[in-house]
Amino acid sequence: MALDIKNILSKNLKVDYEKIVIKGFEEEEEKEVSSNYPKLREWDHKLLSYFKPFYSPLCSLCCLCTYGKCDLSKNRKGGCGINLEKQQARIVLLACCMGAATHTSHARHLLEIALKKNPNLKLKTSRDIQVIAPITTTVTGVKPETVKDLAKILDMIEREITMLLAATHTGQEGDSIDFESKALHAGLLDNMAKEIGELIQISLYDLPFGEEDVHFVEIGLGTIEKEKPVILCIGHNIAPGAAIIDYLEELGIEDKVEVCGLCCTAIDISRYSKRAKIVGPLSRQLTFILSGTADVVVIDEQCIRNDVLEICSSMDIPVIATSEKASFGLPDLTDEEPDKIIRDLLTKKYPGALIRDEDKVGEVAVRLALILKEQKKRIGLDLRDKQVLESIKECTECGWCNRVCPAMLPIKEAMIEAKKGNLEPLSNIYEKCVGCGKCVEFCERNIKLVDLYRVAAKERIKNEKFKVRAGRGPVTDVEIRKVGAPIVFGDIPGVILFAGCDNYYNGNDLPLMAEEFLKRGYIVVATGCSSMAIAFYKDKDGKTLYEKYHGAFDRGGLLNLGPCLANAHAIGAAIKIANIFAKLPLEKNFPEVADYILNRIGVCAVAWGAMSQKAAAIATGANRWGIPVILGPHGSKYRRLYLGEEMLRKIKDRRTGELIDTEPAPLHLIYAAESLNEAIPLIAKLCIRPNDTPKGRLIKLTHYIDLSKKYLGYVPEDIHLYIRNEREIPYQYKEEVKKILKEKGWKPREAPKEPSIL
Amino acid sequence: MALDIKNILSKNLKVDYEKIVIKGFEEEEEKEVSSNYPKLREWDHKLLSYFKPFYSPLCSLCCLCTYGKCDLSKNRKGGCGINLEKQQARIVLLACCMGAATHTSHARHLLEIALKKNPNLKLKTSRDIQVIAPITTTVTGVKPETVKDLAKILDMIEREITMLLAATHTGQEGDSIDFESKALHAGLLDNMAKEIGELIQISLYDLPFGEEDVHFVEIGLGTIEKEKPVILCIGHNIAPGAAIIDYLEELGIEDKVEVCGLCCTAIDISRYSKRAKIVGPLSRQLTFILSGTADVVVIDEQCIRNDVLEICSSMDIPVIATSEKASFGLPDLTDEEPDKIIRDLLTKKYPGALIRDEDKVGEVAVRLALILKEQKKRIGLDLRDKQVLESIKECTECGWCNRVCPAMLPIKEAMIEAKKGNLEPLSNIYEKCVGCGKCVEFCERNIKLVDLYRVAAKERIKNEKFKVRAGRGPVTDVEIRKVGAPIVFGDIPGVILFAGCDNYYNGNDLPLMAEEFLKRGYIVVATGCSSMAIAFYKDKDGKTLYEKYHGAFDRGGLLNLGPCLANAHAIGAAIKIANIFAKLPLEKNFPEVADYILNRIGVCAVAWGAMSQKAAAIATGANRWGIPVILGPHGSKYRRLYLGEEMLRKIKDRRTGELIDTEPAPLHLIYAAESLNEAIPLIAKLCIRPNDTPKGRLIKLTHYIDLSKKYLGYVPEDIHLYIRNEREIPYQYKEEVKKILKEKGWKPREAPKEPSIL
Amino acid sequence: MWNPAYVTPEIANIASPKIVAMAVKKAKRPMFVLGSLLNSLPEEITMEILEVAKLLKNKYNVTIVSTGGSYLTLSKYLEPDAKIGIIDLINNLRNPYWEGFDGKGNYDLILFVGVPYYIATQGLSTLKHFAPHLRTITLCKFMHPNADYSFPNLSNEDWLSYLRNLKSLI
Amino acid sequence: MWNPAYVTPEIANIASPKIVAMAVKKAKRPMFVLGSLLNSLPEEITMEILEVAKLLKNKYNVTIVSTGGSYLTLSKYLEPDAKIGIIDLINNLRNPYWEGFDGKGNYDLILFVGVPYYIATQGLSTLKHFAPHLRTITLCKFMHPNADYSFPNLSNEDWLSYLRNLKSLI
Repeated sequence: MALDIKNILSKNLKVDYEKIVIKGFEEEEEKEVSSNYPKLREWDHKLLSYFKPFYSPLCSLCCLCTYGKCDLSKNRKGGCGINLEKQQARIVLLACCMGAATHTSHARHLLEIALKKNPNLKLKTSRDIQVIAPITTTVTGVKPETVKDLAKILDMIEREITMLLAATHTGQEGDSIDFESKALHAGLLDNMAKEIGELIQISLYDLPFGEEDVHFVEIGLGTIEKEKPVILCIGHNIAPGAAIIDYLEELGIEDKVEVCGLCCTAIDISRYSKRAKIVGPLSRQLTFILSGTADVVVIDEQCIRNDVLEICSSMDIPVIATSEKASFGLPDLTDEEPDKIIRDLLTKKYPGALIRDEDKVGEVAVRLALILKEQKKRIGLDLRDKQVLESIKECTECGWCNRVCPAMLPIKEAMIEAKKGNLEPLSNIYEKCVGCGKCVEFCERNIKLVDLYRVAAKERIKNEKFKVRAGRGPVTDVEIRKVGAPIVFGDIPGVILFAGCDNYYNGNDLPLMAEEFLKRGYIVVATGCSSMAIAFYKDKDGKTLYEKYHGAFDRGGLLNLGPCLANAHAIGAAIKIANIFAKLPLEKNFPEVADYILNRIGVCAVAWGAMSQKAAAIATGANRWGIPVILGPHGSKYRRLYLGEEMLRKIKDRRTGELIDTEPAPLHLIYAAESLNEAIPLIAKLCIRPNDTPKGRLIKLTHYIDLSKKYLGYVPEDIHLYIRNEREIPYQYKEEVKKILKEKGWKPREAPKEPSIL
Repeated sequence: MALDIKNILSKNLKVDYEKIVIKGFEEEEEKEVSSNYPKLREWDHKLLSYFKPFYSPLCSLCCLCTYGKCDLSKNRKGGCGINLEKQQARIVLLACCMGAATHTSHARHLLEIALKKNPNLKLKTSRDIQVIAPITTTVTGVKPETVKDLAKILDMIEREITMLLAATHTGQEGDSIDFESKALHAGLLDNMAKEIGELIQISLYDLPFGEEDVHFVEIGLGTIEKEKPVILCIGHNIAPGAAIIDYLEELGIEDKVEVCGLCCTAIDISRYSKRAKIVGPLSRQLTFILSGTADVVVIDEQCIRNDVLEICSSMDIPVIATSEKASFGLPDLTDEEPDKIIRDLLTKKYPGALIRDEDKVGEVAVRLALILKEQKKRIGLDLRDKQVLESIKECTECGWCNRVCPAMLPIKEAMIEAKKGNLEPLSNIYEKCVGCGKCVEFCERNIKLVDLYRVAAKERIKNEKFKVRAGRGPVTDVEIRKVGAPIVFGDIPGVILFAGCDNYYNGNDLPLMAEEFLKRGYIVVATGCSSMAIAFYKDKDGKTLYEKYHGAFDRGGLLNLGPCLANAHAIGAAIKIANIFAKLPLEKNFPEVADYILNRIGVCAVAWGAMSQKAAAIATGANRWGIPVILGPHGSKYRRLYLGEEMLRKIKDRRTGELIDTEPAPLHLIYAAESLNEAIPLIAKLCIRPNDTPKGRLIKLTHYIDLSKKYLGYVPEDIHLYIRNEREIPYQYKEEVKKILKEKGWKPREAPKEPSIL
Repeated sequence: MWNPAYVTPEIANIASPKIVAMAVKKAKRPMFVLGSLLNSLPEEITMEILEVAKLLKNKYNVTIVSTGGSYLTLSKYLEPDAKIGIIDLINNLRNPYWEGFDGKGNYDLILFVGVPYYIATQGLSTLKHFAPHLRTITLCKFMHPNADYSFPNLSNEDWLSYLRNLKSLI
Repeated sequence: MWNPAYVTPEIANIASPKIVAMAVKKAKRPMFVLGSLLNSLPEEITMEILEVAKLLKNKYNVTIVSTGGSYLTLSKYLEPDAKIGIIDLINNLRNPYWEGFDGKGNYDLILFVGVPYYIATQGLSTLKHFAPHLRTITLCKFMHPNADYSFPNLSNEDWLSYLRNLKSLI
C-alpha cells in the first residue's frame, strides 16, 4: 500500500497524497494481515493432484499420546483412528512447523533488536531493488517500508504457525492431503519469516544488498590465525557477532583478535565485516571446537551442537549463550556488570553465562578472549593431539564406527591402515566426515575418533584455505530485467539453488555439481552451508569456483546469496521474474504467481545434505511456489516426497482455455536422489518447463542428454516426453533420440501458449 | 489497567478519568504485552531444584533429523550431541507446545467470531466476580475488559509458543532443565489461552458465570431420543453447536430435533441450551458413531477420531467439518448456498463438506438432519447389530485383542463366554472400554469388537441415563472470600481438581475417587471428560454424585467447572485465594503468587486418564503454579515427572528470613500412580502444605491415614515427616503413629510462619 | 547389534524359571517387587507368587517390596520389607547412591511382578537407560522388552507352571 | 508378536543364499535391482553380483533394473531391462496396478543390492507398509530390517562367499 504511494510520488504525480496515506492506514488498522489460508488450500489441493505424496515411514509407531504406543505398520489404524500414511503427513507438518517457528522466532529476535536500536528504521531499498519483500507482498498484499511494518506480519505468521501446530495435535486434522496443505503453508510461512529476517538484518547492519561484486571472505580451518585471541561464534543470529566486531572496532583492535564463525552466523558476520572468517559449515563444528583453537565460544541460536557446553567445559573454554532459546542451563547474567561476569567466568564459577544483551556480549567476549589468550598454553593442545594419536592402537576393529556413520565412511578400514602407520585414509575420512560424532559414541574403546580424523588431517587442515564471496543478499530488479526473458524462454537453461546443510556422503559433491552447471551457463545460487561447501574446492590453478565464476545473476554466475535466511531471495527472484518480466501483480496473488513459476520458470533447488526441520520447511515452502527440490539420499528420511507421473500431463492452456497434453515438467516437486550420478541429469531435467521455446527446449534437452550420458551412461529413455517437435531434438544425439522416439510411438504435439494448472 | 479505572469509578471516586484512560492506552500502545520469560525461568530453576525431572523414555531413538536415526539408549549422544535425558525433556516441550497451540488456536477462533459478531463486546463481569482473568493478569499485568483487549494477549501467546517451538528444533536448547523451563512456560501459555477462550465464549454466548445452582444436563447414550432427527457435535468448539441450537430456535423446532455432543463441545452446548444432551466423554465416540444414531455429524476441533469420515461415510452419515484445523480433505463449501450444499450432500456428491461459517453450519446441519431422518430406515441398523453378534463365532481366541488393549481388558475371555451364549462379560467390557478400537485393528478375523461391546450392552445402554451439572464457569470472589481462610489454614482439607480425558483402566475410578473426598468435606471440581465420567455412576437411590452433592465452591461441593478450557478456572481459584484472601497483588507478580499457591493452598489435580498433548500442557501449566498433579498409570507415558524427595525439605521462612526444615509438602509436583489404591491416599497427602495450622494439619493427616489404611492397608510410614508436634497426631491412630515416630527418631519442630521457596 | 534402520535397540532376553533362579542366587542385593495386580489376579496365581516371595525372602534374604496397594493381599501371608509407590521406588533405584530400605545401599537385581503393564514398562525404561548399576527381571504374564530378562507372553496356565517351576528351583 | 512396549514391529528374516534361491525359483515375476554402489564396491564383489544377475536373468527371466548410475558398471557385462531412479521405481512398485516395464503387470519379488543403505531402507519401508502385494529381499552387506528377507551384516569376505554360494544355488 505504502509503496504504491511512493511509486506515485516518484512519478511526480501529486495527487491527494494525504488522503491516500490516511486511507491506507485506516485499512491497515481495520484489517488484520492475513494469508487467506482457505484460498491457498485450494492451490495445494490442485498442486497435489499433479504431485502425489509418497511416504517412507522412518518409524511405524506412534507414541504421541497415552493410548499408544500404537503400531501403525501396514497402514493399520492407531487408538485415535490415524493410519500410517496420515501419521507421516502429520509428522512432516510437525517438522515444518518446527522449522518455520525457528526462522520466525529468529526474525522476531532481530525485529526486537531493530526496534530497540531504532524503532523508525527504514528498510533498505535501492534504485535497483523496488520489490524488497516479494514473498510477503505476494502472500499478504503488504509492502513493508519500515521495520515496524514487519511486526504485524510476524504476528500473522506466529498466529498461523500456532494454528498449524494445533492441527498436529491428536484428534485434529484427519486427511493426508490436508496435512500436506498445512505443511506447505508452514513452508510458506517459513519463507516469509526468512525474508523478514533478512530484510531486518540487511537494513539494521547495512549488509550487502544485491551487490554482484561483493567482497571475498576467507573460509576454512586453515584460515584461522591461532596466534591471535580467537572468538568463535556458532549459530545463525548475527546480533552477538556484530556486537563483538563493533566492540573491537571501538577499541581499535579489530586486527588483533580473530573473529570467526560456524554455520550461518559465519556468513552473516562476514557480510558485516571483511575481517571476519568462516571456519566452515555445520560438519566442522565438533572438529573445530575439539581443536581447542577458540578462546571464547559465543552461541546464538540454531545448529548449535547440543553438547557444546560439556565439550567446551572439558577444554576450559567459556561459553556465552545469547538467546533465550538456547540457554544451556547457564545463569542469566544479563543484568550483571561486565567486570563481574568476566571475573565469574575466569574463576570458573560458571562454565559460561547467558547474556541476553548483544552489546554486553560484545564487550565480555572480547575482554575474555584477550585475557584467556594470555593465559593459555599451547603445549597442552599438542600433547592432547599426541594422546589422541596414541589411541589408534586401542581399536578392536569391531566395526561399530562404520555401522553408525551416516556418511557410511570406511572408518574401520582407515583405522586398520592407521595402525600400520598410514594416516592418509583417516585424513580422507576428515574430508568427508559430517561431524556427527556417532562413531565416538559407539566406539567400544571410547576412541575420540572425530578428533583423530582432525589430528590425522593436520597438514591438510593447515592448507584448508579457501575463498567464498560474501553473502550478497537479494537479486536485483535490474538483473531480473536482463535475464527474465532468457530464463522464461529457456535460453538460460536454468537457475539452480544449492541450499541446506551438508549431511551427505561425499565431501566434494557440491562443488562438482555446481561447476557442472556453471560451465553450461546455468545460473547457480547458493545459501548457508551449501554456499560454504561449494567453496571447499580448488581447481588445478588453485582457484575456488567463486574466484572462477562471476557473481551476477546472469548466465554462468555463482552467487552466494547469504545465510539460510537468504533462501528467501532465491524464491524472491522467481517471484520477481513473474512480476517484473511477466508483469504479474503480486499483491495477494499467490496462486497466479506460483502457477507462473511452476510452469514457466526453469528453476530447481538442490538440498543435497538437508539435515534439520528447517530444511524440511524451506524445501516444502519452495514446493508451494512450484519450485522443485532434489534431496540427497538422506533426504528420504524426511518421510514424504511429492512425485509426478512420468507420462504426458494434462494441463490448461489459458490462452485457449483448453486442456492439453504436455510434458511432465517439472516431473517431481520433491525427490530424493540415490547418488550424485542420478541427481545431476535430474537437475537438468527439472529445469524444463512447458513454456520453453523450441530453442530453449533444445538447449535444455541437450544438457539433459549430455549429463545423462556422462553420469548414467545412456540417453534418457523418457526423452520422448519432452520433445514436442523435431526441431527440439539435439543434433548431437539425433540418431539415438530418434530411435527412442520411434520405439515410444512419439508424435509431435503443440506447445501450450500459457501453461497453467489453475 | 482498564479495570483499575472501573474499580475507581465504582467507588465513585471521580478522579481525572480521561487522563488515566489516555495514559493507560498510551502505555499499551508503547509496550508489547509480555510474560517476561527470563524472570519466569528463574522461578522454574528454583522450583525444579525441589522437584527434579524423572524421565521414562517411551522410545530411545531420535528420528527428527537426517543424521538419524540415532540410538540414544543408555543415555548415549546422538548425531547432534543430544542425549536421551535431554531428548525426553525436548519431546515433553514439543508436546506442551502442541497442547498450548491447540488451546490458543481455539481461543483465537472464538476471538475471531466474537470480533465478527460484536467487535466491542464487553467481557462478562458480575458483582461476584471482579477478577475475571486471574491468570492473564498475574502473568502480563493486563486486566482485560473487552474481547479486543484479548487480541494482544493472544498475539503474545502465539509469539511465545513460536519461540518455544523453535527451541525444540535440532541444534537449539541444550539443557534439560531449560527444556523443562520452556515446557513449564508452554504450560502457562496454555493456561492463559484456556482462560481467554473461556472468557470469550462465556461472554459471547452468555454461558453460566460462576453459578452454583446451574441447571442439570442429561448425559449418557441412553438419553438420546432416537425417534427424533439427531445431530451429533464432536469436539471442543462451541460455535457450530450454538449456531445449530440458534437455528432450531429460530425455526421454533427446538423440541423436534435432538442436539447432542461428545467431548467438550457437549459440555459447552449444554451450558448454552438446557435441551442439549451429552452422549459422553471421548471413550464413547467410536461406539456412538457406530451405533448409527446420528443423522448428521458436525465436527469442530480437537478429540475428533481421525477415522470419523470413513466411518460416517460407511454408514451414510454426512460429516460437516467446521474448522480449518480439521478439514478432513472435504471440499470447502463455505461460499455456497445452503440449498446447494444440502443437495450435494444428499446426492452423495461429497461425503461431507467444510463450512467455515458457523451460521451456515447451523442451517445446513438442521435441514439435512430433518430430511435424512425421513429417509432413514431403522431396520438396517437392527440387521447390522445382528450381523455383529453373528461374528462372535469367528473368534479364534488368538488373544491379540487382550494384548493391544490399553485398558488391559479381558476381551478374549469375554469372547469365549459370548460363544457360550453369555454376553454379560462383553457387556462389562463396554463399561470399561476406552474406545480406541485397537482390538478391531488387530483382530485376525476383523471382528468389529467395539461394535460388539455395544450390541452386547444394548440393554445396559438403554439405561445409561445420568445427570451432570452444567459447566458453571469460574469460582466467584464471594466463594473465595468464604473459603480462603479454611483452605489456607487446612480446615477444609483440600481442593481436588479432576481434569483430563478418560484413558484409564477402570470405568468407575473417577466417581469412586470423587465421592471418597466429597464425603470427607474436600471441595471437588471437575472439568471436561472427567466431569462427565464422574456423572456415570448412581448410588443405590439412583442418584448421581451431582445430585447428591451441592455445586458451590465450599466444603463438600462438587463443581463441574466446564470444558477443558475451564481448567483455567481451577487455577484461577487458587490465584484468587492468594489475591482476595491473602491480598497478594497479581499484576506481573507470577513468582510470588505461585510460591503462595505451592506453599499454602492445599490443592491437588488428578488427571487420571490424561490422553493427549493438551493434557500434558494443562498439567505442566498447573505445575508451574505450584499445583501438584497425579496421573493415572498411562500418564507415565508422558515421559517426565517432577519428583520431590521424601525427607525434610529446606525452605525459607520469610518472616524470619531463615532457612528451616519443613515437611516435603507437596511431596511431588507430578506423579503417576500405579493404581487407584495408591492414588487416593496420595491425593490426600498432596493436599498438605507447610502453612497448615496445627488443626488443619490434624484434619489432613487424619484423612491421609484413614485413606491409606483403607486403600493400602497400613498407616503410612512417612507420617513422621508431616507431624510437627504432638498436637497434630490424629487421635484414632495415636498408638500406631507414635510407634512410627519413635522408630524414625521424630522430634517436634517449628512450623514456618511464611513458607516460601523464593 | 544395533542397526541404524531399526526402530529398536536391544530388548529383553527371555527368561526361563531356571535363569531367574540362577540370577537370584548370584545376586548380592536382590529385591522382589509385588505390584497392585496381586489384588485382582486369579487366586491360584496370586498364591503361587506369594509362595515364591516367601521362599525368596527366606532362602536368599530377598527384600520384599509392596507397591500400589498389593499390601492388602500380600500382608495376609507375608510382611514385606517395604511399602512404597512404584515411581518412588524406581526413582530410588535409579540413584546409584541410594541407601536402600535398610541403609545398606542400592540393590543389584530387581524382580517385578504384578505392576500394571504400561506403567511397569515405563519404569523399566527408566532403569534400563539410567540405572546401569542394576539388572531387572519380570515375572509377569506379558513379556517386558524393557527389562533385562523377562518371562515370555504366557497364558494363565503357562504362567502358573512357570511360577511353580521357579518355586521348585529356588 | 507385536508388543505394545516395543519400539519395533516385525523386522526382516535373515536370508541365507538358499532361501534367496528358493524364493526366486518360486516367484512368478521377480526383479533384481542393482544400485549405484556397484560403481564403487570392491571389484571382486561387483563381479560376483554381476554374475548373479546374469544367471538370474538367464535362468529365471528375472527383470534386471539399474538405478542411480549403476549402468556405468553394469552395462559392461549385461544390458539391464530397465534404468530408473530408485524412488521412481519404488513408487511404481508400490502401485498394485503398475503395468511393469514390459506391460505385463507388477512384480512379486524384488531383490536389491547396492543401493546406499539409508535411502534403501526408506524405500523398503515404503514397500513394507504400502505394498502388501510383493516381497523384498536384500543381498547387501548390511542387514535391512525393513525388507522381508535380508542377508545379515557381513564382512566383505563373508559377503563374497554368500554371493558365491547364491550363484552356485541358482
